[in-house]
Amino acid sequence: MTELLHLAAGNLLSPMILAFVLGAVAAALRSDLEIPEGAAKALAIYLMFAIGFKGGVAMHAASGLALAGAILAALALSLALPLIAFALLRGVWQQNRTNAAAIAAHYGSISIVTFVTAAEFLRSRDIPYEGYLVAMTAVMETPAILIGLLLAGQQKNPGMQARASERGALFREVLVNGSVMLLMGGFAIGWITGDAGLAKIRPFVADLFNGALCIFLLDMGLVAVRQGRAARSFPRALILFGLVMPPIGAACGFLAAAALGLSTGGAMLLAVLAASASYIAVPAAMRLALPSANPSLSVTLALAITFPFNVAIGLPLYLTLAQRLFGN
Amino acid sequence: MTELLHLAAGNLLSPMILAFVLGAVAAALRSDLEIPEGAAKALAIYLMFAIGFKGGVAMHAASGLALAGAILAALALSLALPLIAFALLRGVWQQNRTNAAAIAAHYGSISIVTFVTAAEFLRSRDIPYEGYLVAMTAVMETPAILIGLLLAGQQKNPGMQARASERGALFREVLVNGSVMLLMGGFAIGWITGDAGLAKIRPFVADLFNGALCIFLLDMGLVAVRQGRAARSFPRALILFGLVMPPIGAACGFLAAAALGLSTGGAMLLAVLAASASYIAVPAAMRLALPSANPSLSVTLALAITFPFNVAIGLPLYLTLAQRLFGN
Amino acid sequence: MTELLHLAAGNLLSPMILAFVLGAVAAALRSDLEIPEGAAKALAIYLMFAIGFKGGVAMHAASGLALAGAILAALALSLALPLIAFALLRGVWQQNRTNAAAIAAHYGSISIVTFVTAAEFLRSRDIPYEGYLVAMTAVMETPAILIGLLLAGQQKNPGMQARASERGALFREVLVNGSVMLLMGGFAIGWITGDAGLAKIRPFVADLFNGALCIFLLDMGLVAVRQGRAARSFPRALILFGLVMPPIGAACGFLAAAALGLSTGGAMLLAVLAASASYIAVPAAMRLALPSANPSLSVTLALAITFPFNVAIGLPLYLTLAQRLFGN
Amino acid sequence: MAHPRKKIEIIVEAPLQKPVLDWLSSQGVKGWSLFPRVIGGGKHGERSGDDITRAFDNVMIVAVATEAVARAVLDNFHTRFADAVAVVYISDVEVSRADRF
Amino acid sequence: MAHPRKKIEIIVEAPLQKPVLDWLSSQGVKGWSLFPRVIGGGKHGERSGDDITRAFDNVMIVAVATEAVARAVLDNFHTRFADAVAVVYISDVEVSRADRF
Amino acid sequence: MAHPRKKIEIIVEAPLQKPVLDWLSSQGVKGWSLFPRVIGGGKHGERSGDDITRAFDNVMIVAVATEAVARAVLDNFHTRFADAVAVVYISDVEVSRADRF
Ligand SMILES: Nc1ncnc2c1ncn2[C@@H]1O[C@H](COP(=O)(O)O)[C@@H](O)[C@H]1O
Ligand SMILES: Nc1ncnc2c1ncn2[C@@H]1O[C@H](COP(=O)(O)O)[C@@H](O)[C@H]1O
Ligand SMILES: Nc1ncnc2c1ncn2[C@@H]1O[C@H](COP(=O)(O)O)[C@@H](O)[C@H]1O
Ligand code: NA
Ligand code: NA
Ligand code: NA
Repeated sequence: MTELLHLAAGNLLSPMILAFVLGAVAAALRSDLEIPEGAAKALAIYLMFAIGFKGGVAMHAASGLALAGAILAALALSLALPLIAFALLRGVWQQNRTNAAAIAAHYGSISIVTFVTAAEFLRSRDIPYEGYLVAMTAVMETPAILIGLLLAGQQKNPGMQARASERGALFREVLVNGSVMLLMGGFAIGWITGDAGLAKIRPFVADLFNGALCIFLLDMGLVAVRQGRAARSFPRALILFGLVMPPIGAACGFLAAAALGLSTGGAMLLAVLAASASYIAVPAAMRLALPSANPSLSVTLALAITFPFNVAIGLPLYLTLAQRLFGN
Repeated sequence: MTELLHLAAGNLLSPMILAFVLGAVAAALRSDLEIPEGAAKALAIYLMFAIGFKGGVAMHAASGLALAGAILAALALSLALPLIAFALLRGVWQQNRTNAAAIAAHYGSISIVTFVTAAEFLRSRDIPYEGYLVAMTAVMETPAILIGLLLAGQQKNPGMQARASERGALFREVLVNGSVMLLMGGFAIGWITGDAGLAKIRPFVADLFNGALCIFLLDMGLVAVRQGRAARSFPRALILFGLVMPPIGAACGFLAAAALGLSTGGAMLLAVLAASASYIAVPAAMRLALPSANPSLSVTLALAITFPFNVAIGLPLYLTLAQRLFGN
Repeated sequence: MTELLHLAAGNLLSPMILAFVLGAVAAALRSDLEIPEGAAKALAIYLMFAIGFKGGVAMHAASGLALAGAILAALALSLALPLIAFALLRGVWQQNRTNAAAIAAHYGSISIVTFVTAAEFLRSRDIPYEGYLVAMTAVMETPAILIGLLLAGQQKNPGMQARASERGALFREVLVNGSVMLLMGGFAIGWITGDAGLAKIRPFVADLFNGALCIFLLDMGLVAVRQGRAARSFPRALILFGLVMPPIGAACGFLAAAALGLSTGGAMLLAVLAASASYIAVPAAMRLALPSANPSLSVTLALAITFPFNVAIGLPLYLTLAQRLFGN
Repeated sequence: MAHPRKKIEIIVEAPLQKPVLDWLSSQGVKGWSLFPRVIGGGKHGERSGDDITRAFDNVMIVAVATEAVARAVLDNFHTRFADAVAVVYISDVEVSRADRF
Repeated sequence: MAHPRKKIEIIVEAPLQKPVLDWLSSQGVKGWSLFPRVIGGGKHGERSGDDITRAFDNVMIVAVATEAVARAVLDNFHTRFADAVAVVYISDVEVSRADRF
Repeated sequence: MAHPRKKIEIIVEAPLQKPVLDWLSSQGVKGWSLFPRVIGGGKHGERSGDDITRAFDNVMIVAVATEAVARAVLDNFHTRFADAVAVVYISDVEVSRADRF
């Protein structure tokens, strides 16, 4: 317990997490502070390419077999998590079918920012993790979008006539969405070029990483609080879902980690992936695919509740658990 | 004197100042060279966060008492400087009340770019300065806006009906404006995390600083010359104000530095703050609060006259004076 | 031959070239991956300033005479290359006068991205080159635009009435275009400040260079493939021109290099300049100056055919040739 | 020399950009222009286009077309895109090249 | 099915964005769209929107409203914002959902 | 209080921005607003404004002017800019400050 508190304090006092707090405070004070849109997107591209690349370099030693197992496990999680979320939202939180399906899709997917923050949290404690976690991240980005659609069932809305063909297009699009390409592409480049490649671009992909993450998390703090404020009619009861679902997801992540025989660091990261919810790619995809769902519910949950919970409390919590379950 | 010339030459021949010259030359030749708007804003955010953070780290050793004194002195300067500027503009330069008040507000506030350029100028000469100078920068950003409004007095313009409530809003806004949040937030993060925090993000906040400053100053060169050219009906006599006010401000800064017992580096930086004029936050605030003032007068003065004067001549001049007055 | 294959493999397996491939693959799969416009422009500005600066620092030792000779040679190449391209396009590829002139202008100018990729290719193999190659790059950017206009001859289009005065303006504009200012300005700053200047901004201009180039080449991969796809009615026969012209240009570059007495690295870079074609500055200038030319022909050639050819095959090829011709 | 046409203006949430453009072309619209970043206010509150997801962004589409096409678009848009965050209106314009619209 | 309304268009210096939007809503405007970066030329010279301060930027606001609201805006704008750098005009449009405007 | 004027709207390839603005002013246009980044579709395919060169970008120009000026612009634009990628149309607006347009 003291160990957990110690970890939590150390986490909260890193410049990265404090930058998130700064963004949140600025937004709470209604400051006009704003990261230019293009700059935030450029930072996200950088973070995804860099984390992918470094994961690929770490794969250099690992076997292709381990990668295949990891990818299967990632797919299994992407299938299981939205089902669990959907069941809870229907059964416990009494949400209608469409909103429950949309929220489930967000929680079946992952938050890359939470992942890179967690990876940095491990790195600063010198806890290693398997390189292919990055590939799992890419794999878990999008399948939940399709599960969400299936869970929503047939829309009776006449506006949805053309939906069938659009679903096909959506399927293609989610497979090649930008984040997936960057993570997998960076991963492949790192895997192919290995340490020689890393030597060429280390100052960029490694040395700058934390600082860039600071600015990105500052933006996340701004955006999370502004989203929370914009969602005026958000039902209070749902807040609890945003706090309960992450530990449930983390538990599923630990199960998969045990099945894969991951290291402590790897298990912690897989728990983080399963515990996190998407607020970048999935919301836009859901507007397209399930326009009758209320986007404000799912984005507020993922961004303003689950994301802060995970970075502030989740990281030390999941690491402590991983150390108990998977050894120090 | 030779010392001053030596300093001046060394300053003019740094890549940062030459980048400013390059921007100015490109604009003078009517080149289409342009830093994308989002990139310039992102650079400004970076510079403010980094300088704030490094100031905070430097505070680690200092006492909270020194900080409190510094903040009071900063407030006093913010009050005194616009009054002096206003008196000169009314008495000597015969400006109307509104324009005099608006210009005074710009000179009571500060230019962060001038400040970071000066900080870098000191750093490259291994002259230390007190970390809380950054907090003074943040404090001096905005009070002058309110002093300017008071100096302008009651507007009789019917368009100004709603002005009273807007003034309240303006007051809140200037206190939480983006620059203030970044400087103070970065300062707080640096103060809290100290050297351990710095170790995590040093390549970002320290190593890259000069290079980023180069590109930002290049943009400033472009913008300064373009602003100078746009201001066709600018009264020649006012140019003198833009050259006379900085040394007067610097003198006030030295007085405050003596009262605070600052080091040579700290005194020089406080002189720079007092000598500089705002061209980012204040112009927009003044358009809102004093729309009958001519923005072209104040911005041209602050950006096209005072800013180049300060970075080219002011830096070595104020340092030489600081060394005379506060010891080597 | 094995040497060439070895070089080619080493080139293809660098993170930079693989990032280009990643962009090309993402675009081929119709991914929505996109580098924000402002970020791509900011990266280009960074790359040009940094390469210019480093070239200038390398000049520190060299003589002004060598620079003068290099500039004359660059002008000669800018004159010769579009004439050769025009003759081939008219004689062999049967293009009409206007399109032939427009394409010739693109091939007479240069591609800075190809140049920086080649410079990095040399640097990673510890092959030195003359600093003034950067000045030649700047000089070769724009004269071909004017040669192209002369080659197009008198336009009979009534819409072209105002063209004469516009030509004068165009002439001024190409001389001070943004790329030229950045390359020459960076070069001058590097030359003036030398190693002392470099010490101040090395982490920015040197350490980050490869990583920034990765992201820029990723964008180039996206853009090249999208341009290739957009050009549906592109005549197949022209593809050959895009593959044949680069080696012809390279040969001219080697001739000039011999005349200048360049080192192996310098000769290779000059060949790269002569072999490359512009797709940034020239297309927009040609729309203005020769609106009846079809921009899709020239841009597709320069961007989707010649550029990938040069970075994938050209770099190792020209280096092998340079080593044969100019010694190891 | 001048020919009457109708201008269709559609402000719509960014995720629907592609389906709306596809549908416009299926309705006979031959050309369009699009403003990628439009901030807006209305029934759904402020939509500021600075979010980290495009889900809350707006775009504006402008398309000049014949009266028949424009009326069909105005009449059917809200049926086709029933749950969309969107506003549509049409107005009169004059063009010189009649065959282009 | 189609209902006549008026479209108000306002090009105004960026610092006044918030006061103008607040005033529009006080005049009965129920919704608006805003283009955040508009370059312009006129009496005040060129305003290129690339300055380091937003003081010399323009934004454009588009709002569809009833004729009464639009006329009131057109008639009173320059009184309310007497010193503003701004241009205002209105025009006819047709909408399908009358209750929204 | 309200005066009739015409609004000219021109969507044109970005490289021609300056010549078009110069020509408009030679035709009597006293002010204009310009949207620097407009994505478009039409005869020339999709023009997405994200290219590395500005050659395939569009801008949109809006200018309120007298009817005579607007008609002259509409009638002569495609003669003056014969090979330009461009679309032009005009429409009715009402302004309050007649002397400004
Ligand atoms: N009356 C209006 N005039 C212009 N644009 C509007 C109007 N009402 C709504 N909009 C735009 O349409 C979007 C969606 O409107 P709403 O569904 O009312 O929230 C808003 O974000 C605005 O961009
Ligand atoms: N006739 C016009 N048509 C369209 N926009 C205009 C017109 N005149 C001025 N503007 C816009 O309004 C802003 C202020 O105009 P002005 O006060 O004339 O400088 C300009 O920067 C333009 O963006
Ligand atoms: N009917 C239209 N309505 C609105 N904008 C159009 C229309 N047709 C073309 N455009 C715009 O004008 C540009 C050039 O058109 P085009 O020459 O048809 O390719 C396009 O990229 C669009 O931005
Ligand atoms: Na998840
Ligand atoms: Na000051
Ligand atoms: Na060439």
